Amino acid sequence: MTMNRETLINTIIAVAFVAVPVIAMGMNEPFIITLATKVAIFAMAGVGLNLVLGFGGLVSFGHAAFFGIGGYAAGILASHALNYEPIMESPFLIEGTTQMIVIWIVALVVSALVALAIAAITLRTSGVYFIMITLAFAQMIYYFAISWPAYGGEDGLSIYVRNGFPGINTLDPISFFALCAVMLGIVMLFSAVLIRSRFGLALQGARQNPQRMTAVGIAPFRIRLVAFVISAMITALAGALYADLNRFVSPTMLSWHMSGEIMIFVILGGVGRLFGPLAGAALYIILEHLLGSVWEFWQLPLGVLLLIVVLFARGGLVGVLAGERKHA
Amino acid sequence: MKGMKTTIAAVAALFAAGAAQAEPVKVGMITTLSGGGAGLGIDARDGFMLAVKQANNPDLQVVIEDDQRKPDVAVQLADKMIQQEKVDVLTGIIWSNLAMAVVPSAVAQDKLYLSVNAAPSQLAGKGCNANYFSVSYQNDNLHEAAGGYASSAGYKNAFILAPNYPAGKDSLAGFKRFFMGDVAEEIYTKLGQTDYAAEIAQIRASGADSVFFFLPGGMGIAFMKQYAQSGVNIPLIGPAFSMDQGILGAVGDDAIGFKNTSNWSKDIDNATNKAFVETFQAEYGRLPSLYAAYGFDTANLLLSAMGKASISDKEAFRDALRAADFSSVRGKFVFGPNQHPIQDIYVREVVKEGDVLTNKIVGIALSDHADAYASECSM
Amino acid sequence: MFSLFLEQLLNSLQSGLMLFLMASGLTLVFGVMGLINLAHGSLYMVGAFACAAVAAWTGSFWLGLVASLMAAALAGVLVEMLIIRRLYNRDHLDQVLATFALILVFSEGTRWIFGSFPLFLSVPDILTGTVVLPGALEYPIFRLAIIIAGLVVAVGLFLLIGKTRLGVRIRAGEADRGMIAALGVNIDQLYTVVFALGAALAGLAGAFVGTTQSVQVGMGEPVLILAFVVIVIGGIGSIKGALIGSLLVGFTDTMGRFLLPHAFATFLDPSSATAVGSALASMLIYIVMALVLFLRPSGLFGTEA
Amino acid sequence: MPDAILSLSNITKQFGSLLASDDVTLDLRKGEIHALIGPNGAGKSTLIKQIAGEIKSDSGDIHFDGQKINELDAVARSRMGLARTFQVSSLMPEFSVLQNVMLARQSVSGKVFRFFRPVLSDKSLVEPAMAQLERVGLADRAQMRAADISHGERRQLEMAVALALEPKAFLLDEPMAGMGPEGSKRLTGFLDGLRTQAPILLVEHDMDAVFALADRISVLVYGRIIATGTVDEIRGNEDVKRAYLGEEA
Repeated sequence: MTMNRETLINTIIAVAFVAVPVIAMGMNEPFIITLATKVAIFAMAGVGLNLVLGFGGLVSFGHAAFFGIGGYAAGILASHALNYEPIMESPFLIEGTTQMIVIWIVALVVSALVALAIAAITLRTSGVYFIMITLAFAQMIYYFAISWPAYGGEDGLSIYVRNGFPGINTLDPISFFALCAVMLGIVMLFSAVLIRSRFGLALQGARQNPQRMTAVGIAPFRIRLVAFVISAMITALAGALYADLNRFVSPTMLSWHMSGEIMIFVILGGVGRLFGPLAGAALYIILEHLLGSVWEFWQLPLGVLLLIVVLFARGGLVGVLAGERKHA
Repeated sequence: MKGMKTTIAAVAALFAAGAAQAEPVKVGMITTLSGGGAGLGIDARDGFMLAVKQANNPDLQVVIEDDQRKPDVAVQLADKMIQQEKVDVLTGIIWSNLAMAVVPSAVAQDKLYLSVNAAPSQLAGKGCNANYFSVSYQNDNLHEAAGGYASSAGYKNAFILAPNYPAGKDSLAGFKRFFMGDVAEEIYTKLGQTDYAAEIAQIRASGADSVFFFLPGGMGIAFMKQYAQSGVNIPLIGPAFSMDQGILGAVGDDAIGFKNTSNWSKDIDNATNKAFVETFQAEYGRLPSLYAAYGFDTANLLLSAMGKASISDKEAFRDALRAADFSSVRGKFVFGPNQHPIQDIYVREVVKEGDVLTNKIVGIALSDHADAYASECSM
Repeated sequence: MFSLFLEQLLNSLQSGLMLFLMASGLTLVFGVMGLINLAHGSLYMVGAFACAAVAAWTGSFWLGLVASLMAAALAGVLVEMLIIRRLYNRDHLDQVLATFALILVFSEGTRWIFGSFPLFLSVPDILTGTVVLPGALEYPIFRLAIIIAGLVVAVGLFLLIGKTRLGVRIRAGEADRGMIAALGVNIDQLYTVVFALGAALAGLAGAFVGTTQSVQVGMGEPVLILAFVVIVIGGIGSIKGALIGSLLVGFTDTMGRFLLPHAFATFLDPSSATAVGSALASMLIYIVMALVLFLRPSGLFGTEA
Repeated sequence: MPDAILSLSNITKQFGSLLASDDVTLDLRKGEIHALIGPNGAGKSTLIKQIAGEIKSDSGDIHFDGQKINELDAVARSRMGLARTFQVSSLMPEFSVLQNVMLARQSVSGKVFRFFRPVLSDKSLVEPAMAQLERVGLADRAQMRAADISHGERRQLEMAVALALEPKAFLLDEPMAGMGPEGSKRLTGFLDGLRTQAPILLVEHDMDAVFALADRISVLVYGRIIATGTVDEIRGNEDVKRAYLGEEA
């Protein structure tokens, strides 16, 4: 029964998520579409984090690093393409690009490599130490981005025209929303498939009982390493889209606030729930939008609301609405 | 006094109403109203809105939003202003990194942008745009003036420091551009750093005869207090940002005597400025700051253009802005070819008037100063 | 050059001891209650604002200092009894979200009450000026006072934990939460007291630091991150670890800022040496932290989880 | 011993001043049940942990299946065919009973990094896992959460997981613990038939079960093996009586 109820809740969330921007387009309220796009992108970053945090039990406080890497992949490639300056001329020529697909591939590859290096070191620790060491790596990248002058430092980097995608006018808000929503759908589907696969079973097993995992001959470290890399890649993809939403990247995408925000979307929506990140991101952004236009000190009631959620709505939004979860 | 204020407002309203082209102008103000840097945005907003209120022009509508000092939020708000609110003019951004995120795309969409503060070099030189006007200054101006002042005051060997980010690097470059002496040492601090013991120790050991520093906001407060306690008495020079009205109260008496360069001060002697300082104080119960003055000038510049041209005729409206036919709190006000001001930059000294710390003009650092990038602008 | 080096060592010590005031409270609260408290920086801010407000009102820094202790402790007690108490049995994620929400409430609440402009708080007259230390080293009295105050608090804390009944209970709580209940200790009360103690230490740090820095909303966040770095390096729950971690971070940060640009200047031109050196200096404590955790995954004095 | 699958020689492990394993030498031969008994705190679990590779010995060698395994970690030893159960049930509480066993099958299949196919529709995992559940009598509990089944059933599930690994040797750490007389009896019968599949190193407190099952018994006291022999030999051993059974000679 409860599984059915969660499916129902998920359906309602999905329908509302698609319907709101379409209605907004009809009512000529393009900013609502921008907000919905933002929800889609942050939800995608959250889906990435949820993979390690919700299913793998690894609380990464450094996912802004990958969000930012994705963003900078878009920013750097586009700025080189727009200025007609190759990124590298020797030993072989690498040019910039304004094609989203190429940018995404670069974002995925670079974030995977960085995540592999970070995970190889951080996964030796656990608990709060893991939380803080992932933060430490994100902070290193953050300060590096601020101090490195080549790509704007703290000023960031503007992409004057949103990057292109074959067959779509990405400058049109609803088209860009559709692109982001489809990408989110793909990523969520992938995540749903993944957690039901052999790998997903092992990942969730490693969270519940690493001792048992070892005893049956599966090393939790390798499972977590791969999960961390996949998670980082998804978050980086979201970062590349976020750069295109804003047509701008800056080190704030790498800051610990951003890591915290992505984590809050996940917790708010429901840790380890497929639709948790989407519900959480939507709730947070709606609250921010509504409260922000009412009162100068809007973060005060926002804080109180978050407190109420965490104290009285255990399991996040989806958790409260769908009730206790049975096994995966 | 109250009668006087009402009269000014009434006259302004009458003038505005008479000359209005019946074409409403919608302004989107994106500024920082929450978090640690909110004081600056609030001042700019209050200065701007004071002028709007005094003009009482029904054709001028203002929408205000809080950017939280986050560039991504600022960009999204700009999208909202343009797509949904359909504003004609954007303004309000305090920080250079936020300006770089918003301005290029906004002016490309043929919106006017009037800067109340941030004016990064990129937008003054190659990236200049007919739709972009800086009412405040160009970022380097006050630092250049500090260099000029340090030279004319006879300093030969300066220790200079700024945070390690683009505006900090521009600042030290600006100072060196006009400073004739030697640089004893050049230090970049961490952005957001709050303890300067290590840097002050280096200043003490450097043998410099002057210290130039650019540390905006809380960083400047921390540096000033620690410097005063350190017993080092090499004279400090800096741009007005470190010693502005909103900050002085927090530094306290340690600030007295500090020389800083500014294009505005509350004792610039003209009627507009006097009225501005008085009405601002009456309205908000505090002295206006630099940012309030820029906000006030920006609104008045816009109102002057509205009186001359219709916003639907962009070219004419830009011409009207370029003419800068308004009464500035800075006295004379002229735009250069890249639409950045050419103006006098003063040397101010922090003094105590009664119980209140404030700045007093003690000289002129650079007269009719234009920025270094105008020649790169092809407009 | 030698006296400059000596001065930087003192500066390292001073910034380390200030950090210790923050970190000790954080590590106590984690060690005893297993709570990740992101709002610890807000208590630091409360201390600074209370000190500034009372000092401005009464004209006495010392009354302000007392007020900072009381205000932070009171805020700690309130927060613990109203909210934190419900979170001890939750997982870390709920604690992160709740204490993050508390940051928003504290920051905007403070701004609502005190406005958006930084407050004034200055060193008391008796501590202004400098003294000349051996080696012709001129050093600000106030920084010396902070070093002494930090040492006094550190010693006091070690005595409190090591020699008093409260200390016995705290140590028991760290070792085994079930045990203190079996000993008949009122756990609720103990937790409130420990939380208030941690809050008061943070408030005290806020008041001290507020005199040399800017008393403004958001001042607690950078310190919070540093304090977390410290307790993780030291090993969570260990007061000794917090002390060593604080000194290590203070030393690394101060000396890094001072020496790295000089080091790079030996093979780079001065301007880029400054830029590269400062960039690396700002990353240095995180590099040190990653290194420590790489070699000792539970920090220097931490016990295996 | 040519027919020994597992042999320990001169294993020593010290925790501070406590000597947990003191020069332990013992072996497990094909087809036998070798029981390891001793009073509480004698170091039985510590020894099992060293064999399983969860803690490292200070000195001595462990050979398994003709290979020296001192340097192999617990994962590698498990994959070589050493299956252990835990004194306190160590399961995946949120997984179903079936999933707990499937995880072990997944390990045996050697294919863990498969990202797409849903495990629950993977016959090559479900069928053998169900077969093991049937063997231990848990088939009707397959879809329940491991956290929701009874204590006795969890002990059975531990066995099913170990069986699913198709090991070359079992390390069973007090499998009867908390089972009750009925359950113990059933498990005794089950283990009796298991020795032909793979030999068992059995740590157990239930003397009835030990005497019923064991081909050989080793007695561990304060980390030392004081005697090894058949049931009758141990029954008659004066040292054992004195040191362990507490009877005066």
